[in-house]
Amino acid sequence: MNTLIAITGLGVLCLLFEILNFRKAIVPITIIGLLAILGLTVSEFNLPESYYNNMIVVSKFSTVFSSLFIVLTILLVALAHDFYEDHPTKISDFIAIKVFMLAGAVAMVSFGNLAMFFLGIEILSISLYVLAASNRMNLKSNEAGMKYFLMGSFASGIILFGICLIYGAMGSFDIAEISDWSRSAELPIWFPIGISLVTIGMLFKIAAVPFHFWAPDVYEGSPALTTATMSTLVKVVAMATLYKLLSAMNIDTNEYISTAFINIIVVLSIASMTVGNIMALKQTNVKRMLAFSGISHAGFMLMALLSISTSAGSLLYYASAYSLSGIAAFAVILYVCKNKDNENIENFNGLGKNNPLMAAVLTAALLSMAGIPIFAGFFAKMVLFNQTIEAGHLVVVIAAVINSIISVGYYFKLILAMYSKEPNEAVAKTPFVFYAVAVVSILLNIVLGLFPSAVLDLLG
Amino acid sequence: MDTSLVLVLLLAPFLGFLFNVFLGKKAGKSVVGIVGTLSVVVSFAITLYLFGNAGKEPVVVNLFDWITIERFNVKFGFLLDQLSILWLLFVTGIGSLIHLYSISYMHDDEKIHSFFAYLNLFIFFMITLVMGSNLLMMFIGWEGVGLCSYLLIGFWYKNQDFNDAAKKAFIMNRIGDLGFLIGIFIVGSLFNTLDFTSLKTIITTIDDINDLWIALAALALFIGACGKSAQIPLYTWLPDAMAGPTPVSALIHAATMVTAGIFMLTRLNFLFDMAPSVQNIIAIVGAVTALVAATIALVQNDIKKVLAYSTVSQLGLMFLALGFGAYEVAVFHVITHAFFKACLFLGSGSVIHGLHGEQDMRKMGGLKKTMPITFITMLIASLAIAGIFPLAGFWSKDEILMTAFHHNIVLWVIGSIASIMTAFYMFRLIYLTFFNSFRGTEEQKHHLHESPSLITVPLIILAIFSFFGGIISLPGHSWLNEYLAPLFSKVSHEEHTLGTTEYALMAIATIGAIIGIGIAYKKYLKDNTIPSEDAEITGLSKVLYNKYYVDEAYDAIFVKPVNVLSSFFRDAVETTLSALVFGLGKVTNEIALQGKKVHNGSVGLYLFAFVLGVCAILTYLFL
Amino acid sequence: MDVTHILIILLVGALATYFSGDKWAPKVALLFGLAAFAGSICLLSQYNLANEINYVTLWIAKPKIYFALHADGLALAMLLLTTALTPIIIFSSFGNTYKNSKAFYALILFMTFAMAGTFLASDGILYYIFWELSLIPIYFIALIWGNGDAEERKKAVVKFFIYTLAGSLFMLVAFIYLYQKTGSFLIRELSQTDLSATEQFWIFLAFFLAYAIKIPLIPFHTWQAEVYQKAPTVGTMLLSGIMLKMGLYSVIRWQLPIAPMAAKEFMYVFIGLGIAGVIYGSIVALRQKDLKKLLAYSSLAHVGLIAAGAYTLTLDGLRGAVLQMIAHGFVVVGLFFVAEIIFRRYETRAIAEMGGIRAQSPKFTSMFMILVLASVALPSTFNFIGEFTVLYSLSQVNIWYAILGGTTIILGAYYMLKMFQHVMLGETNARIFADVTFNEGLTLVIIIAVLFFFGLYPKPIIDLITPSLENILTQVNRFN
Amino acid sequence: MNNILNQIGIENYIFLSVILFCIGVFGVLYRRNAIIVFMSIEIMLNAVNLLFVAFSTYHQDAQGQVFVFFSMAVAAAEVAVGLAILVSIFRNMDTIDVGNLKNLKG
Amino acid sequence: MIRIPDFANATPIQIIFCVLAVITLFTAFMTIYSRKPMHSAIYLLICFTSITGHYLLLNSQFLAMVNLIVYIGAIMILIVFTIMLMNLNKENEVYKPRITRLGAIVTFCLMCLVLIAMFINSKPIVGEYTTTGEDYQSIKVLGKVLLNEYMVPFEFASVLLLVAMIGAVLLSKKEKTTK
Repeated sequence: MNTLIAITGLGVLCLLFEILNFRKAIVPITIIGLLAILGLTVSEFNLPESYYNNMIVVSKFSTVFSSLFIVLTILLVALAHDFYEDHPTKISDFIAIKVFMLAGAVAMVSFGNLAMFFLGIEILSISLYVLAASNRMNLKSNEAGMKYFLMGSFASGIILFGICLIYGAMGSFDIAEISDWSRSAELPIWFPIGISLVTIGMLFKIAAVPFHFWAPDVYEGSPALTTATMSTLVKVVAMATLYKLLSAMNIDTNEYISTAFINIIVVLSIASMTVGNIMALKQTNVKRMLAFSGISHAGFMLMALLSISTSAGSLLYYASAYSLSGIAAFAVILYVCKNKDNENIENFNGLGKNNPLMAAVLTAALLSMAGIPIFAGFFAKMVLFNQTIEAGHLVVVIAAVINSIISVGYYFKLILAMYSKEPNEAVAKTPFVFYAVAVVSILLNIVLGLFPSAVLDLLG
Repeated sequence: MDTSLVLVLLLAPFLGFLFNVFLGKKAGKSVVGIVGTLSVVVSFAITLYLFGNAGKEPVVVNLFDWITIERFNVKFGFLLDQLSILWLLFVTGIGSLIHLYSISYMHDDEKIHSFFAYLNLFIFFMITLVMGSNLLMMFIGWEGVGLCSYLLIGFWYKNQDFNDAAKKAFIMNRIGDLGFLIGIFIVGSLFNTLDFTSLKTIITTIDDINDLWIALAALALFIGACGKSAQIPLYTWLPDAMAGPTPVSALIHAATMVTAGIFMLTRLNFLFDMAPSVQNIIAIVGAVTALVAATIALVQNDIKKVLAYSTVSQLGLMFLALGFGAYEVAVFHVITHAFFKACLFLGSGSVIHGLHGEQDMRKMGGLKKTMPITFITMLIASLAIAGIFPLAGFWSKDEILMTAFHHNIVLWVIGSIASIMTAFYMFRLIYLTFFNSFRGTEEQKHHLHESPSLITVPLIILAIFSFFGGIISLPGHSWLNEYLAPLFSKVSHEEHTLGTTEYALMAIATIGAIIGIGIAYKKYLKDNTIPSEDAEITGLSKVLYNKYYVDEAYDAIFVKPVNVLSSFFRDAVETTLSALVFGLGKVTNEIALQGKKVHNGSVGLYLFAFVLGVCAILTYLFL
Repeated sequence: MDVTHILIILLVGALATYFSGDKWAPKVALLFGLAAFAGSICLLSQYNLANEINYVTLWIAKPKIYFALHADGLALAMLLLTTALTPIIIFSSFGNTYKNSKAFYALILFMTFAMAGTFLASDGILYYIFWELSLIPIYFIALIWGNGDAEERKKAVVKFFIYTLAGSLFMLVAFIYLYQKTGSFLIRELSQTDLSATEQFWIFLAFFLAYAIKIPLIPFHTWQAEVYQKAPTVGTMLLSGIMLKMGLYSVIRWQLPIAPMAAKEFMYVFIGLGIAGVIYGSIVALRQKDLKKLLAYSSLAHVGLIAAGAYTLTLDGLRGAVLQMIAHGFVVVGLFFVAEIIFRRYETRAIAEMGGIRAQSPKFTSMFMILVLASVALPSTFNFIGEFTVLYSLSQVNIWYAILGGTTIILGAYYMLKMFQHVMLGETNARIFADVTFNEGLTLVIIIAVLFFFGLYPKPIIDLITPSLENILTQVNRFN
Repeated sequence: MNNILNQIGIENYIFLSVILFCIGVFGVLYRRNAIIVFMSIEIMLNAVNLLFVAFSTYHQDAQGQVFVFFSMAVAAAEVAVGLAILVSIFRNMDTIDVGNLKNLKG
Repeated sequence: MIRIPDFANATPIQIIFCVLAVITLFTAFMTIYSRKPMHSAIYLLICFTSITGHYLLLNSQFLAMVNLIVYIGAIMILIVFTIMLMNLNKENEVYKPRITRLGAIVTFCLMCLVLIAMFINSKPIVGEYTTTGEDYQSIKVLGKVLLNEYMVPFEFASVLLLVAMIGAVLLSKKEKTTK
């Protein structure tokens, strides 16, 4: 709860700074503030409590995921300063929106009431619509914003419908009550339908097949930093929320749909992985490629839902590994494509010579995503595989394995470009923050890889 | 004492090898020759000492465990018994002579140090082969001499034909070696040891013998022997091996290495005695080889080729004897053959040396005046090989034929024909080379001279041995048989009492030889026929001249198909396999390309997919 | 001397090399390579006292993954092979200059680190991690410092990477499945499990895919020749000298003890594949135009034989396989180095452009000849010991295997001698061929010395590996 | 107080909102004019709101109606942002035809 | 089971419901079907009003008023302004290709079918609807619920609106390029 209040306060503070003309200080102060909030959040780790009539429930799950979101936001905000240096008057708005978005994200993982959940997801979505379209003179950005908005509000409608049906069945929005009642046998069919619709809405947010179509277009069109946000923070938030929702609704014990539901997850998981990976193979735009890669990772993360009662830790781990490597990758992409009008792979030619450190970071990030040890991505996959096999879904794991193989194909396309092509231009100066963010996030990733227990065991 | 003696015996040539390899170039040509020769002479001396002081009991020297197999160990050890000492005697003895000969023969070659290095290495490996205490030790030497043979055949490596010949020799040998190895495997698994002495004990005492496997082992080992001793079907390398310097032909391809097969069979006589069926095969192969090689030798014009085929033929005779279990007879012929064949080769070397490399007999003639010593020694050797009484060859060959006569008349006939042919082609060689007038160029004629004494001395020594060599095993009173007796598990065949049959056989053999010589005399001396040019050869002689087209047949049956297969694998299979793997990638890429069309940027389509997805999920879940 | 120290030395070495700058990198790398070798020797002496060296500490609690290193004789032998070859390989590259050499040598040491880890690891996941880790450096070595057309090279290298990764991922699945069954990744436990025949079959197959690609066995070998050709020689040496052995070692260490029933039931198939590799590899090698490709195919033939030996499930087969692994490691490094020496002088790997070198460089010729002979397993070289033992074990299973596998000594001689003839012999080449330099000569002499020493006296290695192999065999036979 | 649902039945409300919702969906699919698409989405949201109120009556519970407030707030926010995006697209492209948004694809 | 309305004995409330429902659906459909955006807007207006009627029918007067104010007063005005500002009231919309439209109709039918069938398929709600008799939807009660129990979401909604506001400003604000 304190986290949420503090974050909102920080967002308002950002807006105030603009008025007070503290423009230069916004990014540092926000980062410091977020660090403080991170401390606050972590301190709540062992103090599960619910606030305000169960509106906000602070649990281990919520604090841990909130911390992850805060870390990601810190990194994203750090990147913002240089990214928006051409938009000095708007930087406060951007930062504020990001901070509010974080508030929405935190609300989404710590909601105790579907109202909070809905508002959280809407704050997140609306912020993203704005951020996607924020480069308003750019047609692509406009188009991305529009597409995202149209499809996003459509999905919101579906989520809302789902919530409505759940309410119809339960007469309450309180998660704890719903959770209790969901175990009883005499439930109107509205309840499972409602869950399904909410799930579908969330699947849209995490860009699972067949609700993934928006992702590549929006990722490609949005400003790169927004893409970074979407592909890391937002995806992870949506996934965590979906996990929390489904586990709260006792989806695994619902006698009406559990088996069928699991089947659906299996199919969607496999489909997402496959479509994502195969489509990524022939992309020339790096952001678009990462969008498809993100779709496939969504498929991987869906595997966590197959053993929902035990997989919180592994989901957290996967999410951290994926998002950290994503941020590292995007830091490099931002650096490389800073003054270019597109993000095509050719821009990465010869990076290995021009800037070996950045190239190494990007390589490590991609290797982590591909699931090569010793990076965290490997353990993430391994733990998920372990749990999924334990749950008896060997098919999914085999599909996942085949997909991991395919994925190497496009991750290595980028690596190949960096190391085996001649650079087409002279070395550009790298802003310090890009280095810092890239290195910090990849180091975090590697540390996670070396000490997976540190994160895996947080959620039992 | 024994151990160190054995080691000195073994390592002396090896030290010579090392010296020649590392210091040879600096040391100068004469030093190289002397060191090379001395190292072998040292071995010879030790062998003589051992020969003189050897008791009845074999000496075994085990150095250390070499290869460990689950059920037995193979020791790195040496065995000195009558057989190995006997073999060592003529290996190091003839080896010394040929080294001596080479000093002069190879004097003009700039790589004389490597030549001596290889020769020394060869002796080293030959000693290993002979002294090895088990099959694998023998195999070291076995492959080692093959290697040296390869190196020496291809000594003039700038000529790729020579290199081809060397390669061919090595590979043909290796085919045999595979057989040898298989034999070793079977023996090992049957008896859990590869050690000769233990094998002998086990085999002679064992009761329930698995006949089939013993026969297979014997057969496999015999294939090994075929490779090394140039028997059908693996004999084609030996004539080609004449590409090497002549001393090499004398040492390796006539006197020593090619007899390794006979050595091995004799060494394992107890095993072969258990496999009569294989013995039959050996006898038949030997006889056929003797005949086929002799027929080919009839029409060859290259002086060394004639000798080479003669060697194959003689080896065939030895195998004929082995096939009948008459090991000591075969050994006897090995020894006499070593003398006269070495003498013949060295003589031919002397001729070639005199003619500056000319080997075609059609371009020789009338050399007996300019090269009298060469002529006389070669004549003696030829008489010996032709089996004229009382030269060494007469006794040994006669014994073989006598054994054959007692076992199988057909094979005796074949053997006899082969030996008549031997007489013919040897004297064809003598007449064409030494009689009549010189047919070479004026240039050559001008330079004709007798070879220096370093060449003639070994010739003379060998001629003497060719003459008197027979005394070691005279019918009725055979020193050799007695000497070798401890080796053989059973008295394989009783001493031939010299009855009428025996005398009649001797007479037939001698008459046959004289007939052969007579025909040659008629044709080449009296009629002064000169073999026609290659292109003009027709009919049967053409087939013979082209060695029954066996090389061509092998080429067509084995070499070409393998090469074609290789090209096929390389160009078709490899690319297909590769394409298959890449194909998976291509297919995925193609799917991706099609998928790109689906993601066509239309919000409408995206929403369609969305809604259809919703419908599908809800339908599946609730309907 | 703790078993971890070797890994630490190598890892620190990699870092130190990277930070020592381009000029000093080769020397620093060599130093650390030698240090690791010395460390392995220390370990060996320790092993002789204690008979077992273990290092176990819990790494990840759930799922239970240990940082478990275990050095028995077999692992030690492979470790020694790795740490002995690495300095040789590094030293052999002193004649070349690589751009950005600090990264190059750092990657070599890192790869050695990963490979050493693979040989030592006794926890499935740890093993898998090292296994995968070793792929990355070789990928970059081949990609960045490789030769030939960049596009072709990229294709080959990526194919290699994806292909090998593809195989090993199934191995990971198999490990996880095993973990579900046994609750442990430790080989100690895994090799005691009682799986049903079907389970064993699938697990065996999953492992097999990984190993068959890595080793490689036909028909999974298509990456090999191209990568060998395209990689820089150092990379090729690492690949063929050590990395292939990872696959073979893993067969013995992991695959057979975990799924012995399947191994027994389908023994014939796998031996058959190995022997098919022998014949196929030899025949393909015959008509290769590129020296490195030819050596690659010869390698295919040799490892086929080794694999066949390992799959016989007899002590002799396993022992022969291990001996041959070590022998082949040395000889193949030597042969690739020979190719490199020629390349340094003639700038070509096409056999057709060579020939007539012998007259110009007698020392080089002799050493090359010896390597060729070792490669064709001439008795008294180390390779003979291995090949003989393997063939013997094959003959115990079925004499036909020995005969078919034995064709290697014929075909091997054929293609090697043919190659030697066309590369070295013939009319003296018009281009000047300088004889080997001291460094080159020293490298080759060391290799040759090793080959001869163990060829005549293999007892130390045999004694070292036999107890471990017997141990593995008891595990393999636990179902009988 | 009489529960009005006794006369109408919750099912009918459900069907009404479902059909209304589907009409909204149909509109989104059918039209290319962005404004109309917005309106369709509004119809969808309203359909849900209606259902919320119906359920609220069904449960005799105020929470459903409270939720409608939030839903309205969300709708308002969405429309605001959506129209802002629409305006900027119109400025750049001079059209609000959703079908023309095809720069991003593949 | 769907209850077929008994038109003969229909209570006034039922009639009102039916009429309202028909109006709602028709105007909603016309909103989509009209070619001119302005017509659509007007139809939408009527649709919303009819929904307000539903609210009244369900006796939630406060919500009815809010609906009227927010949707008709705010959202619709916004939309109409946009249409007029941008002069979009033209019939120049290119229809989607016939196949798409057909697809849309099919999808529409399919979705209706699926959803309705789903609800029909389920267990019917049996028995009387409970009536607690308590007041649950007067302004007083709603205000209490909203500001006591739902205080946090209420405040959080302000964040939402704030974000929307910033966003709208951000998207339309002219940029000062000078730093």
